Amino acid sequence: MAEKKKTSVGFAPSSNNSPNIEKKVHKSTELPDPTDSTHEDLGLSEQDVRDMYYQMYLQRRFEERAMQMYQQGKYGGFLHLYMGQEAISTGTAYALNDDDDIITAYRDHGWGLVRGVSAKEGMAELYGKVTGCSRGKGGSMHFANVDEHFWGGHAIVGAHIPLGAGIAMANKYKENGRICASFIGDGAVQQGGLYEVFNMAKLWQLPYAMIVENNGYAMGTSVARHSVGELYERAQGFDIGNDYINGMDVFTVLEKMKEVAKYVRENSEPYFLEIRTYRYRGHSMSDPETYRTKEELERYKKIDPVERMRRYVLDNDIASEEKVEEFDEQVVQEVKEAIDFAEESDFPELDDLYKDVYVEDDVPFHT
Amino acid sequence: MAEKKKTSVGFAPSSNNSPNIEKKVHKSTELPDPTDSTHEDLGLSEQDVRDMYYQMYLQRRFEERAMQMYQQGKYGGFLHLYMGQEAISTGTAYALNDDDDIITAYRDHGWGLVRGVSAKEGMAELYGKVTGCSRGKGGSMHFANVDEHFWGGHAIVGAHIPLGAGIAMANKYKENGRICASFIGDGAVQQGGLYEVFNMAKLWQLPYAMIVENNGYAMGTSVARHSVGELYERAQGFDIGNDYINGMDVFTVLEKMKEVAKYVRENSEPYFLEIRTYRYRGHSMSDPETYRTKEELERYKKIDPVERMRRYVLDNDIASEEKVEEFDEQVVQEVKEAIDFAEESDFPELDDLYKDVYVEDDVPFHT
Amino acid sequence: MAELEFRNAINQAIDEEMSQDENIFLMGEEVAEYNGAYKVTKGLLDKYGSKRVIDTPISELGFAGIGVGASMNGLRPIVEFMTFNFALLATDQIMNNAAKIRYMTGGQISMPIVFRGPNASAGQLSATHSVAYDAMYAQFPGLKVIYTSEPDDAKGLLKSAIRDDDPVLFMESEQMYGLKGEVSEEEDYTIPIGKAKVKREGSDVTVIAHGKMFHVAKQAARQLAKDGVEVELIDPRTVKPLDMETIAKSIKKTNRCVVVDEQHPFSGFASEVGYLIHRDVFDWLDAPVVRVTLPDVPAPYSKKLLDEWLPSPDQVIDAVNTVTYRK
Amino acid sequence: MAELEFRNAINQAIDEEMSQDENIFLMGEEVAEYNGAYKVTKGLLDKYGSKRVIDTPISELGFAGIGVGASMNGLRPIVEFMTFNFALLATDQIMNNAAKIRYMTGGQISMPIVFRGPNASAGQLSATHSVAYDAMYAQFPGLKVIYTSEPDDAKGLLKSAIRDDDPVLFMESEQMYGLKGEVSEEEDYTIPIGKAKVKREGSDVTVIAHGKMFHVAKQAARQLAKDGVEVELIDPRTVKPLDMETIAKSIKKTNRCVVVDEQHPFSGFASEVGYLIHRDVFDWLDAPVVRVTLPDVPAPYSKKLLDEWLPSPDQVIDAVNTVTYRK
Ligand SMILES: Cc1ncc(C[n+]2csc(CCOP(=O)(O)OP(=O)(O)O)c2C)c(N)n1
Ligand SMILES: Cc1ncc(C[n+]2csc(CCOP(=O)(O)OP(=O)(O)O)c2C)c(N)n1
Ligand SMILES: [Mg+2]
Ligand SMILES: [Mg+2]
Repeated sequence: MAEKKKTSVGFAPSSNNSPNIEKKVHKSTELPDPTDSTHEDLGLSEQDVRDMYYQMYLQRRFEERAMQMYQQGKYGGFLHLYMGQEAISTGTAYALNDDDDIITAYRDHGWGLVRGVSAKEGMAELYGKVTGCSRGKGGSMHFANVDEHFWGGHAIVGAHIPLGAGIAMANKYKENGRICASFIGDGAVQQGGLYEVFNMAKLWQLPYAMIVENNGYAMGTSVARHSVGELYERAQGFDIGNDYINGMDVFTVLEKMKEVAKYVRENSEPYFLEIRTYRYRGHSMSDPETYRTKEELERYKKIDPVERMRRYVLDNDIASEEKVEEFDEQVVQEVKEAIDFAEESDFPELDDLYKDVYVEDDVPFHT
Repeated sequence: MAEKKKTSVGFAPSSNNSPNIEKKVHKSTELPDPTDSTHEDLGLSEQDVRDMYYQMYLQRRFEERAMQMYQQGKYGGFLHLYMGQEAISTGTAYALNDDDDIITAYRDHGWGLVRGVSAKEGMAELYGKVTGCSRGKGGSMHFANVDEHFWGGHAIVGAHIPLGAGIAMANKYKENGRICASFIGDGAVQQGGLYEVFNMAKLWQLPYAMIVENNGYAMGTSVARHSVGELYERAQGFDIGNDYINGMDVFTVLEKMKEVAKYVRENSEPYFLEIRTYRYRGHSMSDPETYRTKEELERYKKIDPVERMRRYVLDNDIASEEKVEEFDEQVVQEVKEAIDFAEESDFPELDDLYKDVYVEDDVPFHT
Repeated sequence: MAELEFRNAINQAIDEEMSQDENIFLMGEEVAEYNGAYKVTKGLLDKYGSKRVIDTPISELGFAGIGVGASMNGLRPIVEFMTFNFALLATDQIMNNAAKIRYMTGGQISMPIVFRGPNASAGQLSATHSVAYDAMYAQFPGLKVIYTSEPDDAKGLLKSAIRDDDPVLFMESEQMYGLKGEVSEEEDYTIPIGKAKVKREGSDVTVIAHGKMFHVAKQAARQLAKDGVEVELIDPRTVKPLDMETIAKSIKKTNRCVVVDEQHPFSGFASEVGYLIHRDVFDWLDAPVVRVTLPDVPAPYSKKLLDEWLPSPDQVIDAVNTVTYRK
Repeated sequence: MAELEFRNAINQAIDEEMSQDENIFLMGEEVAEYNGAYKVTKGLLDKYGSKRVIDTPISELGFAGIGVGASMNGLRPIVEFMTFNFALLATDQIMNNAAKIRYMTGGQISMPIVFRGPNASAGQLSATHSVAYDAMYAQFPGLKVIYTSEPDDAKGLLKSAIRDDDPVLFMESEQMYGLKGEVSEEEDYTIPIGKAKVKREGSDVTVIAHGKMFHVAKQAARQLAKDGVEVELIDPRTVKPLDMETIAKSIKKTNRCVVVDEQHPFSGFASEVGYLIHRDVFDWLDAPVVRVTLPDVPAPYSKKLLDEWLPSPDQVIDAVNTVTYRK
């Protein structure tokens, strides 16, 4: 065949568009500054701060061990780790009322843990045991605890955005004073459903906070490669309040989420917030991670949210070094027990296959 | 049952939201001013202006008679009339190159006529005759003339937005210098696909002009009742150029569309334009039209684009009163002949049912 | 019994249910101020206000998902699609979210939601506006699917659908909205989901038809009766769960069966029913089941082609003649 | 013949076709710089550049539609869905636009586009990620559907699909990507769309299975052979158009048939094939066709339940025993 003519036409973002395909590694999004507020400014007691640290480290530890168990072949499926993003779940949980509603995507372990899924129930879910929070039916991507207003992880990118709006709508309908907050990844910002919901949420004045956890990448694609403009700006054409913050600092998240929750609740209005963060692990467990540099990863590990909180506790004499080590030990123990629990729990009965398809028990199954 | 508590919760735009449901009639969108440019400023010859007038009146007359024939039961299905919006199709056709690509929604008669569907082929299509532009397979909503780069009307609201982007992509791919322009209704702005395309069209720098014909209503719903913010603003979060113009004046459309086409072509960039206009008839043929006032309709009829062009021709001595009447008579005649043609044409053969499903003739039909 | 148009039967069902449960609300394009594109929801906005009768933008995926979310959180939405053809934009919300979330959360969530609107063709609307989707949704566990043919069935089954605690797709027909029929005046009239109805008794052949096709089959049955062939006409009414018991019983009597269905042949409703009959009552069959469906081509616009495209009473008669070996 | 992994067979097919036609391009999530979520498209970006191997955002409806539009205007897109489960967001573009636009414009437009990606379940991914969609698309005239089971079929049929002037859905399996098989080294090796293949000859019973289920059926056949039951194993390969000729011929020989299918029972692939066999070769059947499908419940996560959920060789053996009256 004839030599192909070299052409500069390309359909990647232009920086990537050279005829000889220099696969430039894109860096993740710039982090804005964290807040200067202290726990006192934020109305947190020392006990709150200690609890928050405990919670953050629990999420971290839970996943470190979950990852090991996965690697040992204890269970299968996808495992999307939240490590690096714990300030967001934790800051949010402490900013919202306990009966405010939360819904998220498949990167959901941290969200489960801050909303009452015990380490045991979480680990058992990963193992596919009947004692899991979703009775072994949902796995890693479908932690849920509806009793504590956590409506679950959802595995289709963006598909829970309308669900959250519906939950918010029901809250408004019942005038129960609750708001709903949904969390999506940066990749989900490219799903059209988001904009349909923007319009309806504003038109119907739904008490609905939509939050992007921008961790820099959608699988192997950096934000700059899948998205034009800044993510938070997407709400502007819909007259919806929007902003972006640093998500590596739990106080920043807490402070902003309090403000957002107040605005959303009092005005019955939607809001769109971009929280910039970073995921330490690959997208799922089989990710060569060639799309980012080691240096970038290291840079973010230096501002690790769990470590930062630990420092805060120590620097402000909220707990002594020994006390913190005691917490850590408790966490380690809690997660260890969770693994034991998961190991020892039973798988569901074969009969369970036919349960939970319908509410009624007597719907005949088609054969 | 107990008396229900009066509540002010509602899920309609707030002006509509009173507990006793005052169904306020919303007025359509404000019209910006038309251009002051003359035909000479726009580089149009007198012949061009006469042709444009002819074309606009042809669209008008075609639909007046199509409506009559529909009412006489000559054919069925939906009939969405374009009357009132003719400045947009006409101004666009004269602004774009003849081989630029156009794609639109189901309100497509005007678009077909400016892009080489003859009145005969158009009328025959309405009649479901084999001589129709789509061989009687598509009907009113599916006029098409691919030879002249008119990619058809499309009946699923918003579904052709990605198609147009794909057409533009192919143009860029082939470096053929063509652009694609797609036209959607204000209602289609609420389809999520638009935003997915915004992002990709900008990311991939597609030579793609997306244009909203904002005629004030999506069926019975005024823009204010189905949309927040201004329509053209929706592109802002995507860093896509955008603007809005008066669509009741053909020169305004032509001038702006020339500018848009030039920008899109030269920069290989998308653009989003809102053209404000008005539809004189109901959404389709069975529309009680209680959602708007007679006064509003009358107000727009006073600035009728066809009449305005006629005045321009006369006021600027581009044709005499008699000449214009002669044009009118020609148009009347052309449409009359189209009806005769449609009446006399054959229906497709029964065999035609099985044609055009696949390109190859020998694909076996499942039975 | 009262004679009612189909649209009024549906309207009554919605109205009666809304009046007795504050958590029921209705949303969709043009359902409120316009009184419904086909006037099915007439008067409901005036009666229930803009909190409970809500016009949506043209955002099928979005409002279907909002409906599912609202149903998760204690409401009982009735989501109208202007037609099920437009619900293709919302399949992810219906097939993934509505159908599966209960299961994936181990039963923590229930979704009492009804998706309703016209199904199948409605005259010369061309290919995108003319598809019957009932069996497509029936493929998905977690959903229930109803597609009725007469006002009485519609009223009784829609009320049951609204009360059902699981997602139900309730399908109608633009072309049947004006159809009149006797509707029970029984207070709080409901028909259980999942029960077929023998609408004409006969001993020579069983004909199964639902939705708009029921009327085609009925016309054929009338004609056949004149020729001395007595059709037992069964309207399954509920597509899923499917009442095979009633069907099997009839076939054990007639030993022959024709299924009439306004879907394309490949894996449509007729395919499933046809297969099940063979599997379940093979030994009673004197002839293979014949199906009358659309041809495997999209809906054409031209009236002449459209008439050819749609299953006709003549095709049903032909099929009956085939299974009864009368030709 | 060369031994190749399934993923390489697909990669070769795409590579060979791209190298001979400049108008072919590939788009999808992670297909370019990441080399494919499952490494199917490895090396193609380096070879063809960012004009012809394009990473998309997570916008299934949008990029599917862009693909259709590009195919209308002279290109030949290969659109990858990371899995067909995500294509639910794009059904309007596939079922309405790709399937019907040619028809509605009276043949003015052609759409040489391939939608491809993994279908059906792939381990413990829970309910939204585990559905087989082949028969769902086969319902729609205008589309062709292929779902292969072995690398050789995949290569030959994907090349044919890319050359086809109509929209083709080409389905794969995450779990089969690593499967090795002999692949023809014939230059420009293509397999015609719409031809089934008898992959094992036998006289006692016909078993029909495609995609991942082919391997389940094959395992069962091996086991049955030890018990003296000779299975004739047919892989339809193309779901639509369906090669009933090959199937009917086999059944005229064996008089018995089992269909294995990884869909839920209601109006799946097994339903259609099962019905057609009864209709077309009724008189040759010694027993009703038995189907082995998923149960009518969504995919569970727990391995124990998932193993129970999936059709197994034992179920196939049981079904064979039933149709051969061996139990
Ligand atoms: C609709 C859909 N398309 C594709 C996928 C496959 N997929 C799973 S996660 C993912 C990346 C999402 O990235 P992002 O939204 O940024 O979330 P993150 O993983 O970074 O938390 C993709 C493409 C999916 N689950 N759903
Ligand atoms: C996806 C989809 N939803 C609903 C419809 C029904 N429908 C046809 S036209 C229309 C209104 C569209 O309004 P707009 O976009 O403003 O266009 P206009 O009719 O004013 O030209 C609706 C709701 C459809 N065809 N497709
Ligand atoms: Mg991300
Ligand atoms: Mg409009």
